[in-house]
Amino acid sequence: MRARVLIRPKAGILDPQGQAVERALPALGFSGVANVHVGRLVELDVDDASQLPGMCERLLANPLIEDYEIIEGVAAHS
Amino acid sequence: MRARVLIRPKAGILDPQGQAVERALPALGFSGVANVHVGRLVELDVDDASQLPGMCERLLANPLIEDYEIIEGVAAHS
Amino acid sequence: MSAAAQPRHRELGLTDREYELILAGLGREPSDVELAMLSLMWSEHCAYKHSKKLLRRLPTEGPHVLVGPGENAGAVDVGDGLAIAFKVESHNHPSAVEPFQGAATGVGGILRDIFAIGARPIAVLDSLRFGEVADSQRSRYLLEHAVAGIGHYGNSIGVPTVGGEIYFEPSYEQNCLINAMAVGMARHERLTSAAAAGIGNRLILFGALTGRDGIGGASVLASAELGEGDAAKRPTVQIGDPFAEKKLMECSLELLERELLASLQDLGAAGLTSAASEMASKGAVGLDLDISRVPLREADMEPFEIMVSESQERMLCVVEPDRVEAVLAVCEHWDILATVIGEVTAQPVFRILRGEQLLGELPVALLVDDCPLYDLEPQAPSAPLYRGGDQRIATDATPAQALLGLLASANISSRRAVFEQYDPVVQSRTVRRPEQADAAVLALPVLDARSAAGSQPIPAIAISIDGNGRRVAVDPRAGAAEAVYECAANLACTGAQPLGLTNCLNFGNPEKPHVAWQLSEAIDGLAAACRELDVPVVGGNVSLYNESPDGPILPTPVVGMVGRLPDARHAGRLGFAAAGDRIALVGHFNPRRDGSELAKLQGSAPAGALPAKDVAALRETHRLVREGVRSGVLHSAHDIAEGGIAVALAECAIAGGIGARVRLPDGLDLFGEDLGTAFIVTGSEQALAGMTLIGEVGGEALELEGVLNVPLSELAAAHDSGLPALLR
Amino acid sequence: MKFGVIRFPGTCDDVDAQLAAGRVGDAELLWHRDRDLRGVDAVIVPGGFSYGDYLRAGAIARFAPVMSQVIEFAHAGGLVFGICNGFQILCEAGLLPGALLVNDHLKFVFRQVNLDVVDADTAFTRSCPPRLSIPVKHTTGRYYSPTPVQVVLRYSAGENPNGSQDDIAGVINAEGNVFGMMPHPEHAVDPLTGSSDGLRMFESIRASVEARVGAGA
Ligand SMILES: Nc1ncnc2c1ncn2[C@@H]1O[C@H](COP(=O)(O)OP(=O)(O)O)[C@@H](O)[C@H]1O
Ligand SMILES: [Mg+2]
Repeated sequence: MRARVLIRPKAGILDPQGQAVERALPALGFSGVANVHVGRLVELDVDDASQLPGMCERLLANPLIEDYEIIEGVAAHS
Repeated sequence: MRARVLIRPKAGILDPQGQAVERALPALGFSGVANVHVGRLVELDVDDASQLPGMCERLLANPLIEDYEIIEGVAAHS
Repeated sequence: MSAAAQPRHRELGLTDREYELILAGLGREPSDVELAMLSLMWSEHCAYKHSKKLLRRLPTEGPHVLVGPGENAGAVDVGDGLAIAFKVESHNHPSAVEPFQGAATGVGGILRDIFAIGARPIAVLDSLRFGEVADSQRSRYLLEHAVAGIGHYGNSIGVPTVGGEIYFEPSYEQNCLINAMAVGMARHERLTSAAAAGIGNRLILFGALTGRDGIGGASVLASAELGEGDAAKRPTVQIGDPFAEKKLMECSLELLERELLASLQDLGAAGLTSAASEMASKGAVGLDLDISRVPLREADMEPFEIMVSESQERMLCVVEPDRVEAVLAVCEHWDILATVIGEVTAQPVFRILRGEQLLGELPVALLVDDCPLYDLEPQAPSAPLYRGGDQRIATDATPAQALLGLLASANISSRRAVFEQYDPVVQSRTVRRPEQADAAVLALPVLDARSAAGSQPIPAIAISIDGNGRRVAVDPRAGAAEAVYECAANLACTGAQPLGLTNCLNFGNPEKPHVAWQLSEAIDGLAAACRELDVPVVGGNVSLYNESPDGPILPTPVVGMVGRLPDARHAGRLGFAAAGDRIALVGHFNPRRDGSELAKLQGSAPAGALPAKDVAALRETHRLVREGVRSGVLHSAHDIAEGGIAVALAECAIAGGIGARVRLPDGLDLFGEDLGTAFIVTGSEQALAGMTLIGEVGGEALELEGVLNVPLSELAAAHDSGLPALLR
Repeated sequence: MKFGVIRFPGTCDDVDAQLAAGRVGDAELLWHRDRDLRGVDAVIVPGGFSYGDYLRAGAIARFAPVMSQVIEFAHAGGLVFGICNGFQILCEAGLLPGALLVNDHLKFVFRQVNLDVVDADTAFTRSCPPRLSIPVKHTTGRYYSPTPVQVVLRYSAGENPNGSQDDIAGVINAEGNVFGMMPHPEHAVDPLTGSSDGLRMFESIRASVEARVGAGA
């Protein structure tokens, strides 16, 4: 099964990347953008989806500073 | 509206981050994982969602090396 | 124990007696904000309550000292109107929790101390301690992430990381040490004090927004009210943003260059509370601070959170009212948020306001000076602190096997895998980078076409950082002194004369008598060695309570030393220079196996004391090497440190890419150690007249006559692959 | 001649580039908000971490006001030299083909490397010997291009520090006036700090500018 993990900075944690993007966008003529956060995307094939939370806790995310969200069964991107 | 942009390395381009994750997982006792890719996640509030493709093309992704996927109207994460 | 089970002041780390002193000093109960502020200012970290009395034993004066302990960093005179500011600081506990961000913000914090006193940071060094990497996945993880964090911050901000040291010992398994040293340069007149001055002057906060970062102990003030769903209100890990600090640094230096500031201070531990109260204390003034003006990252922060937040990349300055506009304009140029948040007042009272509302009103002295200082109760332990480790080299190994084993061992192998992750050359002054010499060497004047063409000397500084906890554990007094000798020896190898040192005292819980004894002995050892070598202490840091359920860490004083050499063109190198050069052993060398690396790797517990030093001989040896390097008659110089003379010779050969043939004096222990006392030097036969000649440079192997003969390639392979193999 | 060295917030090697260029000509810093290049004869986009390298190295810097001037200058045939972060920015800006990806080993690397000058017939390498010793220092230096490019510098055999395609260390545009490289020639201009091979590149630029002036271009 193809799964997708979204990893984002925990609420309240400084997100300098998100800030940098938010400040850059208006200069490019894009307005009305707020609350930008930059995180990581991990996509993978897993045989046993029940392993995903463990993988996130132990490797994919840093639970101290990041939240993660698991999306199971996404369409494969070649 | 809250939107989400998923950015992933284009197929065929070496993705050492994905490989590193793929190599690390078995050592942690997770098996049956393949085809791991690591990309970026950008989440933002936009007033005008029609601006999203432009933002992706011009700033958020580099179309030479990355594919992107826009997901509009996701639930807000505080 | 739940938050409600004991009085709040205890939850905040204050003893009952301390709390009584606070009540007496205040004449009333403190408010929440006041209690949070007091508990932090009276913490070990800010008040040095268990170390301050001992630190008074360190010599702090000398002809070159411009700024001694007490300011954000110390500074020494290097001539030509230039000052070098430097300091080492620990970030051990945050790094044990989150090594990447902990180490990164450690670098960010020490850099702010340097530019807070008006100096442009020109170098970073790091001193790291982890558990035994060969056995510990966790130690590998911590090492990898801490190194990445240091590199991330230093590389991104454009300050070269020019040196450092790493040791692995089991006692650091749960409590790693991450110490970072920063060095800066300024013209004398640019050195700036943190003392607030000028009644009516404005207090400006500039830099990053204030969030809930690292609120730590004080968060118990909120925890009583925090429900399950309030995760967002919990304190968070400090995240470093080197990009923000790069702008902050340039902005601060420009503000000083334009003479717009009356004083400048960085925000570190205890955030606004400590920065502002120390500015007030130093200036013998008061402050009014309006927290409603502090720009926040999260809207719903409590007043106490604002006052103790440890959000990174922020500075405070005091500015005359008619210069405020100019200051804000400079900040705007650098894209730095700056806000007037308060004012200097005559009464030495720190008032916390929210708009018109008075939230707290504390005498500055109560915050800064009145925390009681404790006498320790040192008691020598009955059992040795260090009891030996696992055997990794056979006790019947041949000399060649022992040498190769040492070269590949965790503590001696090449640090290339680490230092290749650091940029050592940015700013264009690095004359000696890692593995080229025993100390980093940085040219002081700008190097340009004129300096390259001219024959004018190019003054330079050399920097070294050192401290071997295992040897301090064997003998705290002698071991701490050895750290000073070894730093000075490293400087001598580049031709530099020590000007001053900084130190970081990493110890366990000082309330335990045997830890108190280690601390007291180590400080005495440092103090004695400083006096012997005429090197004053200009600053430092103390990190206590480095403990885990397995007990305290090895006592680990880390010494960072800065010296001057007259001409960068004659900076020394450690590698053998040319075939045919003669090799000499200089120094009153008294090597012993006890406490040595080989003893450790052979699993034997050290017995007795470290070798006694002949200090007069040591001074004379250092002088001889320094002068020889400066004049150019010595072609290479390397001090004999961990692993003894065999390892030192191998290191000279590997670094020079050329072998040697050596005949050692009879009875000399190949692997015994006596740090800081002796050197391997090379030069022509006349240049080495009067020294003990032991061999000649040349060939493709290191041959110790009658003892071993190992091809250079094999030595280099062991040395280079040691750490990567352990990290795999 | 006069070099202009662009300084973005987060640029680190700006003063180094200015000092290096200053050994062969005049050199001044240009601020990212500047809207004119002050008559410089060649532009250097130096190394560092412009805008923190957040999002993607060079992605934000390419939109700085001064970059529209640089792009115009390049289109008019002016010499533009991108070093490390500058190379990343020029790729992002479309002035050079390809892109820089994170190193294959995922870490920052500092190393003194040897480079083969595979094209000495460019405005940036005409004074170079066939081999140069110059340091690299980057996390995002793996060059990639889906289409053929004009290669000027390659890492010498066995020395590729980042996994770049075909050992590519530096490329030039089809017109021959925009050049980018990952290694740092500005950190190899004085034997005292390790090597002076990089100075040849600055000398090449001066020679090229002088030749153009001489030719009345
Ligand atoms: N071990 C030490 N030796 C000498 N001076 C020390 C030592 N530890 C701390 N100091 C001095 O005490 C002062 C306070 O230190 P610290 O609280 O770490 O400063 P900051 O808050 O600026 O980081 C500094 O001037 C520092 O140099
Ligand atoms: Mg400070």
